[in-house]
Amino acid sequence: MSLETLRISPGFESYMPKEYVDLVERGPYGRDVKVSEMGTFKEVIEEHPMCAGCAMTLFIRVALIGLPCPEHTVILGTAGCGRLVLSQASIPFIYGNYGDTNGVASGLKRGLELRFPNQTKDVVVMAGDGGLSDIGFSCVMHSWFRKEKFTTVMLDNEVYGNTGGQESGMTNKGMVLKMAPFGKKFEKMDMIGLAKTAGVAYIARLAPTNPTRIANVIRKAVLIAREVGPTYVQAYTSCNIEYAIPTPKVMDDARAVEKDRYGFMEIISDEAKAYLERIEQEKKTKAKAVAGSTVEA
Amino acid sequence: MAEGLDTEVKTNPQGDVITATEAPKAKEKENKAAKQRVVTPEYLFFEAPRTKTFITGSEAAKEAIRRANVDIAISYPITPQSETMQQVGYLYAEGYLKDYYRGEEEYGVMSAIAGASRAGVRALTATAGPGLMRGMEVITSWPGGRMPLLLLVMCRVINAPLAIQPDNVELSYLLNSGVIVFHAENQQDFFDFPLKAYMISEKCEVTLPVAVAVDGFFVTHARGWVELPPEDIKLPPRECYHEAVPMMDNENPPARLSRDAPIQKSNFISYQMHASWQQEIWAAQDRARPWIKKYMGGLVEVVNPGAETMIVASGSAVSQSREAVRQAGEKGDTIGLVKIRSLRPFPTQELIEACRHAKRIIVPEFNCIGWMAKEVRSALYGQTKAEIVPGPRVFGGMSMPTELILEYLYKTPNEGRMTTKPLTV
Amino acid sequence: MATATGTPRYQVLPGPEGLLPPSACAMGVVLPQDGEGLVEGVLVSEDKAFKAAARAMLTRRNPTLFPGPLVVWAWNKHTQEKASVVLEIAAEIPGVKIIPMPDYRPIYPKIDPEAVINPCHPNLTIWHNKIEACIFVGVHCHFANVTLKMVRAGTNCYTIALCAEAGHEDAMASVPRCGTEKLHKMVEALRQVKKEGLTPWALTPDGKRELAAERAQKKKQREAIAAAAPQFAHELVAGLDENEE
Amino acid sequence: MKRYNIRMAGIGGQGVVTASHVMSNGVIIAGGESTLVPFFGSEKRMAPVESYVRVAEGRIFEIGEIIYPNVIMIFHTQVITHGKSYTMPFYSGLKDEGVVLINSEKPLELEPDQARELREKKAKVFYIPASKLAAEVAGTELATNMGMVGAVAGVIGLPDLVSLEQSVKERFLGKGFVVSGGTASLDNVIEKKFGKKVELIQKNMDVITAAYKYAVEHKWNDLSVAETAALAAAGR
Repeated sequence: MSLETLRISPGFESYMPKEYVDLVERGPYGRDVKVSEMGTFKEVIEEHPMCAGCAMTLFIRVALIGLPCPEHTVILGTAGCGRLVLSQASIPFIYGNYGDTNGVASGLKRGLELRFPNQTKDVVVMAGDGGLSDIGFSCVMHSWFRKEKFTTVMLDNEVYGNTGGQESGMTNKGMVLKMAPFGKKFEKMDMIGLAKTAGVAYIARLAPTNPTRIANVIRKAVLIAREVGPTYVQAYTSCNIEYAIPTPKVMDDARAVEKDRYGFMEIISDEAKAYLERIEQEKKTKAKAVAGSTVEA
Repeated sequence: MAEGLDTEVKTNPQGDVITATEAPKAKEKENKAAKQRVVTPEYLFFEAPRTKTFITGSEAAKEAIRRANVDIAISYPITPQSETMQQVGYLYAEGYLKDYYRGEEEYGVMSAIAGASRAGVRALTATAGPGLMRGMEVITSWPGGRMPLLLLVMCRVINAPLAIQPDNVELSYLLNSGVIVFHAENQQDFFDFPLKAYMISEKCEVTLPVAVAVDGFFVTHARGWVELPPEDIKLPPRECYHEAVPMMDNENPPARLSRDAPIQKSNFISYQMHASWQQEIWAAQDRARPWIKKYMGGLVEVVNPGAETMIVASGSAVSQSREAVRQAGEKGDTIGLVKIRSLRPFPTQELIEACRHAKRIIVPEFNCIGWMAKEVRSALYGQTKAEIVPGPRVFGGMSMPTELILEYLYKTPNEGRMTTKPLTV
Repeated sequence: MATATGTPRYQVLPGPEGLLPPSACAMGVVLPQDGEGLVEGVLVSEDKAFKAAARAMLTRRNPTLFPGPLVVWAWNKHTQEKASVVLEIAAEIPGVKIIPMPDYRPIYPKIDPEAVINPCHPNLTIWHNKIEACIFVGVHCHFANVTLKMVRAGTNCYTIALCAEAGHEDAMASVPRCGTEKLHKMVEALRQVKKEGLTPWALTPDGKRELAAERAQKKKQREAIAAAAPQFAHELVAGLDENEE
Repeated sequence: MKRYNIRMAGIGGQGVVTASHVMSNGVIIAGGESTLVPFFGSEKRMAPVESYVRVAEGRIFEIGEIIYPNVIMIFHTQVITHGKSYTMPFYSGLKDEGVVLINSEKPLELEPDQARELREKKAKVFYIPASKLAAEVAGTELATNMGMVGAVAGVIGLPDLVSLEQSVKERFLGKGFVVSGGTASLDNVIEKKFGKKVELIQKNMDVITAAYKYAVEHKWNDLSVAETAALAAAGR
């Protein structure tokens, strides 16, 4: 919602619930908010029906703070737990059929580019490991090979959580879950490798152990997708219900998995790297110019 | 002869025009598409001068898209649809469309079209038989999303057994989807219906996807007379802020926006919402009726109303029936014909009117299950004393000879072999 | 198609009509043309429709305006003009409530029926505030129709839809193509009906008593919530300690 | 034919669905007919939960939610006070002279209109301190659901306490109940808490019996006094 639509009609201010007044007056729109400033601005997501202690919720909350331009962002979700949070956020959200995210995003991004040639519209897919690596696999891969310019974020809880704990393509081999009575037969799918093969411009894999890093990774992924090409962020977001992780131990588990196998990895194409540097440079010169002008004025 | 894509027109042995394999030169691109001017739908449909051409159904559809001010077209190749959509590709190359790509498969294609429609642009896709079935999960979700768009359906046998020949059984799956469905009879319809479909699809009180179906090969790959308005006029663009739902573009309220019916019943979502939402889709279909009358001359066309024997049909079964009516007329028998243009919304009232005097009604159709006969019977139940004969039928890609219709006009051929009167078939 | 000019086959009357009544459109009620209006399923002149709407808002209990996103969010100049006229309409109705429909998203964990009306569960707001007459304005047609059918099914509220587009068959009264100037006609109709000697509900003894009782009850509630707040937290903590190891 | 259509409403984590299993299976063990339909959104704690139990002497055919119940069980006052419920108002669809069993130590102050409508329906509203009984008898409010089962059995006179004990055993010793993912993981939490299963079953039965007696003593039962006496004797 560009800033024009985020104004309450004169005379109706007193009738609008506080939540909306706060959104207008103290929302993150139109300015760069940092993770360190959490608590000083009204976040786009506050109440949601996720399970207590869910790491996916933590990741999504911080990721939404990382969005460079929330007022011009549209998020696509699909079946799975993620949409329970995303559908409550104050950002336009599309929830179509299961596994259609990267198909819908392709059409949406192109349509928005046609209608708003001189206004960047960030399209961000946020879906589960099942939604992207299994049922949505064909749409994901082809959106990457076609170099569609939007960001794909995988909320990798390594299980079909919302349907009660079945094995997914991103579950580790040997893990006993529902629909895998003898343990999963094949390895965790290498979506990172497939993204590399498809020529994705920026690839990141991380666990939700460092909020600032989450926000930076999302910010880079969205910026690069504007100009260079598709970007992919894969985040380990544990399902404490289906993996029976006691709520207080969810972060310990995240750190353990990060150390053991998930790590923090970034693969960035030269073109993407150059683009990021150019943007940082432009920002600095602009900031200097502004600083310079205020000195003279 | 329509102005071909390049000067020298190549034809296959049967004399059908072979469409060019590579995109036309760039220079043609600037002048023609850019010079196109927007006119009112009424002018384009009824007032613009028309020139007669003899072109295939695929070309007729392409000519419609040339004048439909379409923003984006996405499709996956399938016979007999590819003839049309590759020519739409040339329109894109000539600058008539703003974006175009070949999708990964029909589920992805129909999803991308949903994304484009939600973004507020005018979107086109097309498919056939097995392709329609593969995209069905998405197609049946379009109406609920209130997504105006055009789906061309070049009808073809649904596997198995596989055949690329025309068959209309696939249309029965669309009847319960909530999509508005028109069934074109011939090349002229396949030019007119798509243009009018866009205008109806984007009316605020309708805001629904429209499918224009036509029989593959019989119409798409054969040539027929098509009266075309000039190439330099086109429909007004889509006005997406005057539709039943907000756009997903961050430029219209509300800020907190998700257009999709919430997931499940809870204390803040009533189950009645899902029910009311579905009722609204079928109400939106009914609201298309006055526009179908205004733009398409009505949900049906009736020949010889008042006749005692009426043929009710849609698609190219109507063409076969027109010949049967002509031949019966020569023998002094006045036979009536009801051509159904709109399968959804279904012309119940119009059918009751047209068959008021009928004593015998036959329903020729190209599919094995006889879905048109079922529709006609349920529409006329309690409204007529006429015998409604569920046939003649051919399917699996077979053609229906006029002689078969003529036989059915007077008595059902296999009745002679029946010891007792047959129940409904 | 039999138009509903004469006595309609199906009368669109206030409910509660039942568990899942049919849509008015499915029962043959058709949309009005520009210059016409719909009153209880019957096509009438626009003025008659405005008059019927005015009478309902001035005689029935707890009249309420439900401004939607296209009125409460000032997204273009046209909307701001419309928003001011909507306030003029409200000013003509004594005892009127204004409850916005800021957006269409499901409101987790619970809808506050005094603060908003939401298309996912509109009857919560109408039952809670005992609203028997309301005007929907600036709501996208799809969400207005979804809401109007549910309201007719589950409540006795007389619904009025002033629509910028084609109008709504499921409302008891509806006028299409309602731009700013037509909204002014609604203001005029309210003034006219009052001039003809009708005492608005809020100024009748019943109305006054009920509104006073409601104000008192709300005051009591606010005080109760303030007092009970800590106890509420306590009850939650003691309630479900399934994390206990 | 005597028929009871019971709508149970509570919030996630209270064991509403487990209560419906114990109740329904108890009726079958006692020789009656019963079916149950658990209904909940995605399995989330604190989210509203509803479960529908049909009890009859003869075969039960219909399925789905119960829209016009003659018995309503409210497991948590928030279902009423905070609208944490699928069905608003909480007594929506209640048949005349129906029973409303609410887990609360003292009567709730209902809205004037709601109180009037309940009176017009001649509804029998009973307040059972199930959570208090559970805390006192089993040492944890997690057994609230067992209290509600005992109370409703006391009200409608079905099933008897012996059948209920067998049903509790089958539920917790596992005679093949298919439970959803979420409920399964909740079981391990409870088991750890009670160490041996036997203690768990005994505590549950104590709560059921206490609530059952509470209902009988308050003459909430739907049967003639004679039948109640026989049942009480059978139920120890």
